[in-house]
Amino acid sequence: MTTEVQIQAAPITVPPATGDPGAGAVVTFEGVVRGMENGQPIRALHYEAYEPMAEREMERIAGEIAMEHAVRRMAVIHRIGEVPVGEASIAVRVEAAHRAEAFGFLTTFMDRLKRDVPIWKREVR
Amino acid sequence: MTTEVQIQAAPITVPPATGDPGAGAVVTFEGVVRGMENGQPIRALHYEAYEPMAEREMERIAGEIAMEHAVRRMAVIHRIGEVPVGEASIAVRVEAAHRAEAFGFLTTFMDRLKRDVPIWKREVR
Amino acid sequence: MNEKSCRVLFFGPAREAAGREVMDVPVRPGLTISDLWKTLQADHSDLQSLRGVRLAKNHVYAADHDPVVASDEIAVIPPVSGG
Amino acid sequence: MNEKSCRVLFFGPAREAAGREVMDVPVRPGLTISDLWKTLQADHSDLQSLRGVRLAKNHVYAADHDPVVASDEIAVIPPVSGG
Repeated sequence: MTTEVQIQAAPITVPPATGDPGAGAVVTFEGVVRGMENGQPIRALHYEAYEPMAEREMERIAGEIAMEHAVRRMAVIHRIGEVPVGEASIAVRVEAAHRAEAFGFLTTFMDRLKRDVPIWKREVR
Repeated sequence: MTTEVQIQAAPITVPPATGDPGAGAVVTFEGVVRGMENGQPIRALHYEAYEPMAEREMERIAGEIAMEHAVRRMAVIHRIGEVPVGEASIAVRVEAAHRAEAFGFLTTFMDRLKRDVPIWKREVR
Repeated sequence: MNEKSCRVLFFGPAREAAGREVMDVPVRPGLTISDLWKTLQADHSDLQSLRGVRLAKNHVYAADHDPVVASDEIAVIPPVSGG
Repeated sequence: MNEKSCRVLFFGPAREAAGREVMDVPVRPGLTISDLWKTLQADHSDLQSLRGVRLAKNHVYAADHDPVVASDEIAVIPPVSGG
């Protein structure tokens, strides 16, 4: 598996798929900042990361999940700093032979990321 | 829920997300033609659709699944005719408040599509 | 299409088995989906070897007992393989 | 950083509780993650009210009994909320 992990302040652009002839399923998840948080309107979310550890954790988690859900390639971009409503705070793209592996990988990755990757958000009103 | 269903011979371009401030999760699935099918190399897959029924079935299935997995918007494009290796035969984009709904909708939609939507493929060697 | 006929469309492997894409079939009072399928199989014996065929009427999957009347569009739908 | 110290980083709510982003803490032979956390909580009582805090050592989550030596980078990690 190829793993690409990136933390950046710039807006996220999802890169095009690689056209790998072995990848029958390409699944992309984008987490977008919503206009309401806990029932209150917000203007943005501000994200802070412990960058070197966050990158390392994302790589470690991806490697662990790949043992159960075989994928060929994964790339994740997490944005930090202020992310306005309607823009993506995270994008994850997974390429796998079959869609079950891609979906399994991606849902598990997001669950683990939200538990273990040292990134914090706060609301900007 | 807004549903957009399209069957086309042209290559698929995944449209950008709408920026809906209520959609916290945008998930896109692309099904790509692989270079091997049943252990044999292929050049392309050729897809044929019973178009009016295929469109109607996709809309019906989407409506049914939305009763269990609430999503705000879904769009599906299925390509017909010859689709070369490495290109997408289908793209489905789902926008939902939360990722669990988007993933649940999308995996169920693909299962149902493969069972009920009148589209057929054959290998081109 | 004759006004006392329904139109039958064949797709995928069913088209090869029937040797055609479309045909008009006369209807009679009381004709059902099940009756029509038996007639088609009798006229095109290659259809008998197809497994998992469903029939649709006017773009909706039909049940065996559904009536078939003139001008209905019937489709012979072998197992699908989209996606 | 003093050569007999480890560096401690505070993130998210832990930074507010500690009133700082970083501090150097002297190490002694046999010091563990658990010992260090008790010292930090004694010095900054607001840290005591944080729930679900984990400590990392050199970018990896650490166990209570893991040793802390000079020049280690320790991070105080309250519950995360990325994604």
